[in-house]
Amino acid sequence: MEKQLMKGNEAIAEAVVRAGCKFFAGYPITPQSEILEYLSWRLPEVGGNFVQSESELAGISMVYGAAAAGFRAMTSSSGPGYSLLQEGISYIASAELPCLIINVMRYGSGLGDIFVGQSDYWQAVKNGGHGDYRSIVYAPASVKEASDLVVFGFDKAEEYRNPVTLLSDASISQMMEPVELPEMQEHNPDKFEWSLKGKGEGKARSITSVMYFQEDYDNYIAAKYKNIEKNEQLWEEIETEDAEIILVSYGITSRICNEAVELAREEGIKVGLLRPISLYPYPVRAFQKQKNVKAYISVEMTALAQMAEDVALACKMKQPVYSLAGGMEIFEASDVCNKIKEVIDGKAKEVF
Amino acid sequence: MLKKKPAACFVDNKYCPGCGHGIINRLVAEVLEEMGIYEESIGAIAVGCASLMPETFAVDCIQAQHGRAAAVAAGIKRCRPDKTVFTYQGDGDALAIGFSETMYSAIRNENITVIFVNNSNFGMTGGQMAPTTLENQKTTTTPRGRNIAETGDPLNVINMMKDLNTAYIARGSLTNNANIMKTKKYIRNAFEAQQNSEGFSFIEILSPCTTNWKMDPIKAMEHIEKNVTPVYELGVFVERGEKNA
Amino acid sequence: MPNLIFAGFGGQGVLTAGLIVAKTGMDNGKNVTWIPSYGSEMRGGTANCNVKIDDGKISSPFVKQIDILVAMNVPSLAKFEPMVSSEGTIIANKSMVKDWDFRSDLKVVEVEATSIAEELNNPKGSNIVILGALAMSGQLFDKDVMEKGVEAFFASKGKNNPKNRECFLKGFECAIN
Amino acid sequence: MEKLIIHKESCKSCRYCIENCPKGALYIKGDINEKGYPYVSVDHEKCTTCGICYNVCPDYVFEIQEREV
Repeated sequence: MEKQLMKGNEAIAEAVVRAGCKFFAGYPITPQSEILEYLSWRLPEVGGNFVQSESELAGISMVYGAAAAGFRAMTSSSGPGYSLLQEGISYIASAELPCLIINVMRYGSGLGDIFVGQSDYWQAVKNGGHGDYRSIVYAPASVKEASDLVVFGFDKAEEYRNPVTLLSDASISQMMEPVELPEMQEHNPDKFEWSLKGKGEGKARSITSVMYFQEDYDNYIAAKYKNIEKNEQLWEEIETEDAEIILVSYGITSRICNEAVELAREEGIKVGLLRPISLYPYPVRAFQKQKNVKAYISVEMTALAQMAEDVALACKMKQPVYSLAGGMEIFEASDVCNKIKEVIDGKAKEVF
Repeated sequence: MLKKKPAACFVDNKYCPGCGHGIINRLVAEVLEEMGIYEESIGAIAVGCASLMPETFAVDCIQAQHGRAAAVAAGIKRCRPDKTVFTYQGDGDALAIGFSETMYSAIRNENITVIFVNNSNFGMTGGQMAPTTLENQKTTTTPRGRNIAETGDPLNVINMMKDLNTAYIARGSLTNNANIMKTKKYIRNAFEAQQNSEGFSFIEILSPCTTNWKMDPIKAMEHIEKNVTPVYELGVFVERGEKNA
Repeated sequence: MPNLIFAGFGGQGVLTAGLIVAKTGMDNGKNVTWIPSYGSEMRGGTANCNVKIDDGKISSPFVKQIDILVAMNVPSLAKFEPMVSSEGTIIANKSMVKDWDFRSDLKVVEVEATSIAEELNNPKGSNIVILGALAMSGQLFDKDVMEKGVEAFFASKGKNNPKNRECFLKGFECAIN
Repeated sequence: MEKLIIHKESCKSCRYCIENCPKGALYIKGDINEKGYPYVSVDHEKCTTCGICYNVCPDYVFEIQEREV
């Protein structure tokens, strides 16, 4: 594939089409609107369906229907709109249907700010919806990774019959970077026994919370997510082998941490970076294998250090966890280096 | 004239004695069977008493979230345009929490059929006020009777919908054999409109809720005749896109 | 490799100018990022984009220290000149920036971008004129690399207008150090 | 010839059939079915198998079959 310069949102949207997705329903909200705009003309080109729904509630409901029909289906939103999707995501998870949800995060709560932020971590990773479910969550750190994770996300959604969330943010989605797009693939909605297609001569299908017919549901659903937690942890490590301080960061901020690692190493400080790619399941195995680490620093664009809790859980609080947190303005590598030095000098206070 | 319950109604329904849902379930099944499409049909079923339908109804079904059945059905129909797709909803579902999804399906003229059961209260949750609850009607949330100065008027959704560009809109009732037969004809017309890709079809059916109305079934049917029908006029309002009323 | 900001008012094509530079970087084997000003920042008619070009990995796409500022109007200078690093470069549109007192530690290249584009009957081409001046500054791509970059960009959009080349060449020629 | 069959176990005793039967052929005696409802019975002498009971019944109690010869 030829390299193209593409905006994150457009690369995501094109990857959606190339993954064989034939259904999108969604509502405009900054900074994800280019996904909606792109698919409005692109999906009809490949015989797919695009609906600009009257609300996110309706959009995710249409996705629920399309997914039940066996089609690759998705929607995208941001912050407040993503909150409205939660009802539908809970239902889709409870009915064990595959679908892809894209959340292009913004900063802050309520109206918030439309620019850089990662403050939907809790909502996406800990589930904004009701009941016992998890959404598999992937956090891309580049335009190329975003488009790759779209295809990967659809595959995983089908493998586990579970919603998958791609957690992007304004900077990944608004920037242009070189990208090689995934190959075009076809999807056969009839290949699933469970997909709604009319009962034909067989038994009628009923798509609803599996709780109603799954024997020993509690253990069944717990085992399902344990299995995902065991098999689907994804992360990247940079210079962690001898690292005494490990930065933990995902998405756009992980890139800044990467630069900070280089700068700190030039000064002889043993720093590494652990970049979760899957936020659920959280890559706890990556923490368990660290031998020399004395402290973790969670670096993220949220005021409340949302991910730091997961860092503390992942290292079982054997090491202190520090935090560099705050949104609106993106960090510079020098900010991260300063934090590292504060930690070394004992001037920083741990959050866990 | 031989009569046998349709194959789609494969076990006894789970509704209260005298509940209209049983009749409507059967009418939908009969129409789908008579049209030869019941094996090719997909239902999006609402929350509320309607949610009891899939357990006894042998058609591919999906349980929609509360209020969202029309949106769920639209998602299915757009993916599988050759299947017959319908919703089955009560008044709380379709007109309160799901008003927007219901109206926008009509506005977009989605090629689906909405079967809307109006029993003027929230049945499943114990008989609270619904948008369709009559003036002065007592419910568990209007214990002194519905005060329209506070709640607004009972919602006649067909009045709001009939000027939109849709395929077929009718309202029937279940109060006697003749009305039931008419209602069945409306349901058939609605499914035929969908088969002909004419767009959105909507059948409202006035139905008794004997339990929450705390009425004997026969009295409940009399109540519909005497008090409900004057507020919610029966008939065909849109046919083949032509407005009748 | 440089960090650039292209700034001007809406309609001056600063986002496109930045995009052409980013694409030229990519086509020449560099890592690049491009990100526009966004949302509320966009209101009021000003526009800008941040471009980074690097042999190594690029971390943040946002430019906090500007190596090259392309300024199409006075508000852009007022806003971004303080962010230009010492010894950095400003490419200014002299048609709109008449008597600006530039910082003395900067290299300044000026060109009558708006009027040249108008003279060449390509009023929307002032952003291409300024790319000619950027090439002339010697701070980024050589003349032929930038010229090919401009052509390749419009060819990829399927709108090859020979007037763009004229604008580029004239910009290169008329830029004043 | 046709015959009315009553699936008495399905009956919930709503009496819509009795109310709507033009011949007064249907009645409830008081015997109860497994669900606990006094179920409907038919006087075959009066029944014309018109099918109205089938139409108005919410519970699929009635069936009109070919009478075995």
